[in-house]
Amino acid sequence: MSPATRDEIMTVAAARSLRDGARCFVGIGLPSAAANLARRLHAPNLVLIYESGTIGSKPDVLPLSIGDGELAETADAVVSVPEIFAYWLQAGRIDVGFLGAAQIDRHANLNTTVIGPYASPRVRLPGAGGAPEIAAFSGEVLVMMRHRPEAFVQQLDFVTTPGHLEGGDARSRAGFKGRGPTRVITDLGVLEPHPESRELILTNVHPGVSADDVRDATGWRLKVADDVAETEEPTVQELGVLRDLRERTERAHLG
Amino acid sequence: MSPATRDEIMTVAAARSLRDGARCFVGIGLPSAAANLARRLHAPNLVLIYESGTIGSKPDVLPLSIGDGELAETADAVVSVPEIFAYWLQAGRIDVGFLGAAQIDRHANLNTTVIGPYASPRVRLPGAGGAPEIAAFSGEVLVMMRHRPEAFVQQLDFVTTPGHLEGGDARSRAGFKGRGPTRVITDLGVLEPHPESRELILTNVHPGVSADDVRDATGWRLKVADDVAETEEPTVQELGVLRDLRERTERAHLG
Amino acid sequence: MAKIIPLSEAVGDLIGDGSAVAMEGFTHLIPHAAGHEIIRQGKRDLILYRMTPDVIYDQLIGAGAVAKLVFSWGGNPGVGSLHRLRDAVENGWPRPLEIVEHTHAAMAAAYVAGASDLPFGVIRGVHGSDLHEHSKAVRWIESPFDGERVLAVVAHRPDVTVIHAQRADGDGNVQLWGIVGIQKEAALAANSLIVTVEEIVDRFDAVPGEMVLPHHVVTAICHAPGGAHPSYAQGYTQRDNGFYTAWDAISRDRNRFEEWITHHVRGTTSIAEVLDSIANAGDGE
Amino acid sequence: MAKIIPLSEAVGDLIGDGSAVAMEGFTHLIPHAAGHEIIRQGKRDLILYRMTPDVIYDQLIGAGAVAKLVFSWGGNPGVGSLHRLRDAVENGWPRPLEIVEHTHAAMAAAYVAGASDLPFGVIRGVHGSDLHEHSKAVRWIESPFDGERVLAVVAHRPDVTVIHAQRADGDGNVQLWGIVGIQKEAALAANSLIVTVEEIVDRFDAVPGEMVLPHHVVTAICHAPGGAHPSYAQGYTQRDNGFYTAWDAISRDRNRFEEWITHHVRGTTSIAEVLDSIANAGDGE
Repeated sequence: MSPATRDEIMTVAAARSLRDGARCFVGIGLPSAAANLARRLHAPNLVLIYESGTIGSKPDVLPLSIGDGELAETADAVVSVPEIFAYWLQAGRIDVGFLGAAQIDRHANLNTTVIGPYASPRVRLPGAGGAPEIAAFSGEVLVMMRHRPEAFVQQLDFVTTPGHLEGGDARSRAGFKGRGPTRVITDLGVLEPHPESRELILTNVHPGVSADDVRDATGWRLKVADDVAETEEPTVQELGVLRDLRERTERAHLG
Repeated sequence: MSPATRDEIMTVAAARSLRDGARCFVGIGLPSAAANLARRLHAPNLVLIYESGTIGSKPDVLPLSIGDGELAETADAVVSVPEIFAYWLQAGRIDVGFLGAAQIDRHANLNTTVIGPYASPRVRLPGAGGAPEIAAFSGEVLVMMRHRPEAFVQQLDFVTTPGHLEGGDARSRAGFKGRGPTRVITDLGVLEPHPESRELILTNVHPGVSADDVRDATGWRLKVADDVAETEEPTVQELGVLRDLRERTERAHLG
Repeated sequence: MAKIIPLSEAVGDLIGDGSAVAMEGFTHLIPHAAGHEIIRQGKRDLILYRMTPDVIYDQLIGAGAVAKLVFSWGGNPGVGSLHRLRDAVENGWPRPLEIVEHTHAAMAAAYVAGASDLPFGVIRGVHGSDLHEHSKAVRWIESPFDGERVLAVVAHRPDVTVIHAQRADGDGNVQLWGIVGIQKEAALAANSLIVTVEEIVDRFDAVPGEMVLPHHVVTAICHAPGGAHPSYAQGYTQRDNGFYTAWDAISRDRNRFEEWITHHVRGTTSIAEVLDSIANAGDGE
Repeated sequence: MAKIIPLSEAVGDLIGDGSAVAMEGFTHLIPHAAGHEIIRQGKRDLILYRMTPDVIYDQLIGAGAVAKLVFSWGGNPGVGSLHRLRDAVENGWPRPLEIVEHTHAAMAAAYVAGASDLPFGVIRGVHGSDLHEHSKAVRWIESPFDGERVLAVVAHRPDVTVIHAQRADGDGNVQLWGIVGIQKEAALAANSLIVTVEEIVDRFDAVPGEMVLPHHVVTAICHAPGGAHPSYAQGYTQRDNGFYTAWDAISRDRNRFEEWITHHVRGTTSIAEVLDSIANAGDGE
């Protein structure tokens, strides 16, 4: 078996973060791969909820969109979009939300709206989608992003999705019920908010990655935990299941 | 065939008021009988909507409750209760609403809440149900009540459901979109609001009933139209269909 | 999350004296078995929510279990008055009953707000209805966009909601169909959810018009076939129209009511026994 | 009310220059055929609503039909950017595009408010999001009961909503199933409703998970099998994932985009011809 790629390590690390039975609000791409991997490993009772309204989906391959037919066909319940946002997400019935972003700052606030000024952006990004409410109302949020200096920035161009706002207890003062981003899982390592300042701290590096590598890929002066750990290599089982899932996905979608 | 009873004449008169294709919000009892009679006569495309959420019900017999199984089984669509009130009634998608009441005043305001003071009622009535919104948001409202002095009163004990409020243009000033009560069909005749004052005027008497009979059964000084008409006797077809419907209903519910 | 347990245990564990309880079912699927169990266990001072309090709430009120009722239409559908509800409001018997009353539209919006974790729901409201003047649960507010007046209705957040459904599966998912009324909103507005069911199956067959409540929002599932009687469960039981009619005479008289409750509810332990007891007595048929 | 007419007639009669149009479908059942017809007829200055503007809105924007876009997530799902949307916002090509943007939750609440004839919807909102600061379509309001701040969202009331569905029957009732998204609310929020369908049948078979829109809320039904392509209609067609991927390269380049639209949309008269045209050109597969 060939060694794990960085995206694979990132996906496995995210999958390991999910406890069995959790209700997980899943986006497309890496989060969906991580959640579906976890469901095949240690978390067979993970409840996958997609914003298209499918609750308890059990897809056999990875969906290419949050509205793939298989998500509906294998769900415990399919509800309307107003309901998924009001009765499920806003009502606090999601344990874990997954988010990605174009930019993140040291307090895990996220930008998916624009690079440059809002009125005349240099790059127009897709926008908010469900992210602000996912971050506000989920029990906790896992962020998955590739670690690059232009993505891990000193100052967001636009705060689409508040994470820990300006840090400290700002989040709970603003009335958010969930704990907000608890882990930022990247292709280099894992950042976690400091318990008091809520500034993101490097707590894990992936195999073969040094803390300096991660600092170099971060646009702010990244703090590193005293006891930074190395992520355990993906096991043969983890990697095997992930690769099998991806292979079957490719066959299904292109076949 | 035995002559029509007063309740039968009242039901037939109400049925005749319904135009084919109208969307009709139906309560139980006389309104349901009238609507289902109309659907079997001149209005085969009448759309019956019950507040339990059944849209386009086509019951074979009269339902005993607004939630009878047959209403759901024969409906074009069954929706939730929040939806029937928000998306259908409040949104103005009902053409004709039917109401009854314990008390009505000269401007067709209705009381279904209490006889006596609200805090210590002499008679506690069932309450509002859907009536206030039916009267506010339906295109027009037909009221069906048995004509008695204690029901047709000078002064309501409680305004559950505004009809024409204090009369004149009060209703449109209050922002109601529908036309409000357009006919009050009783077992003695038909009252209609005066085009300007909106005071109820006797416009029809049923066969064998005089205007004085109706005045005697009304708790306020009832005005009578100059050209008060006599309700056309129920035809053999009308009466036959109504009696057949009632007979089949009794067999079905008691059988 | 969903445990399959006896109804007596669910009511005993989840409903206390003073609990706020919503028992919903719009004509269809009314949880009578659970109501009886609440009476049997002698719960007191309950705050009850229900759009259409009917025979089961008449029984709970007459049995003295209820301190406050939040509702929008309280009658015996197709028959007439609820005499126990009337006696409580008109005469304070067997105890005074505080009431908060709404229109159906307002009750529905209040459940929607509760299910959505919002402090209030919004409806157009009906200008000129005395009902809105007598309620602290509604307030006129203005649209921040055009100043239009609409009615805010305080959210319903019961401690426990109780519903009856056709089926549960082994995982604790709940399936119901037919007239689904306000059940989903009532279920999701509450902190705990008790569901009595006609049948527990391994896996659901999909049914047109079905609503599924996933196991993770269900607290307790109790097997209680016939538990909606005299209401019905589409596909399982028929509405017992005769009982609704007979209830009028039973409930009209305090003594007859008390005998009925003592004999058929307090003297039984399950809905199956209630139905036998009624049939044997020829009482309520 | 519901008339069965050709799509060209429905678009011609009901959509004018400057119309506010919502074309909904949450990944599933996206009304591409109707979008093409709007381009063919050269409609201008449209105000378009859609939660997830994807390829069909990229085409409409690139074709110059759109003055304003109200949306919550504008990307090519699973692929990347919508290059025509980006070009319009970043460079004003082929014309400047005004945008009003929301979160998904706010868009959903705005459609619910429109379907309910309310001036606004209410959600909790997200304190600290710059999004709420840049929008005139939302305002913070206080609960009249406890002072809690919640977010009011102005209702969506499009002139016309367009959706794609699996079936219509002879009376003009519409049946759809699978992921039903925001379609009902979008349909009921609009003054007119155009529905393209895979099939017209005499009578529906009931399908689990179905949603039925009764004939009296449907303005026009147009037979357009395959009309969701490259999106899909559950039970009828498959999502064409290859097309979504191919669209990235087509839309990235203004000239290639214009050639594609000229050849495959303006040079055809129906979705069937579009699909043939694409297949023959090997363009978009």
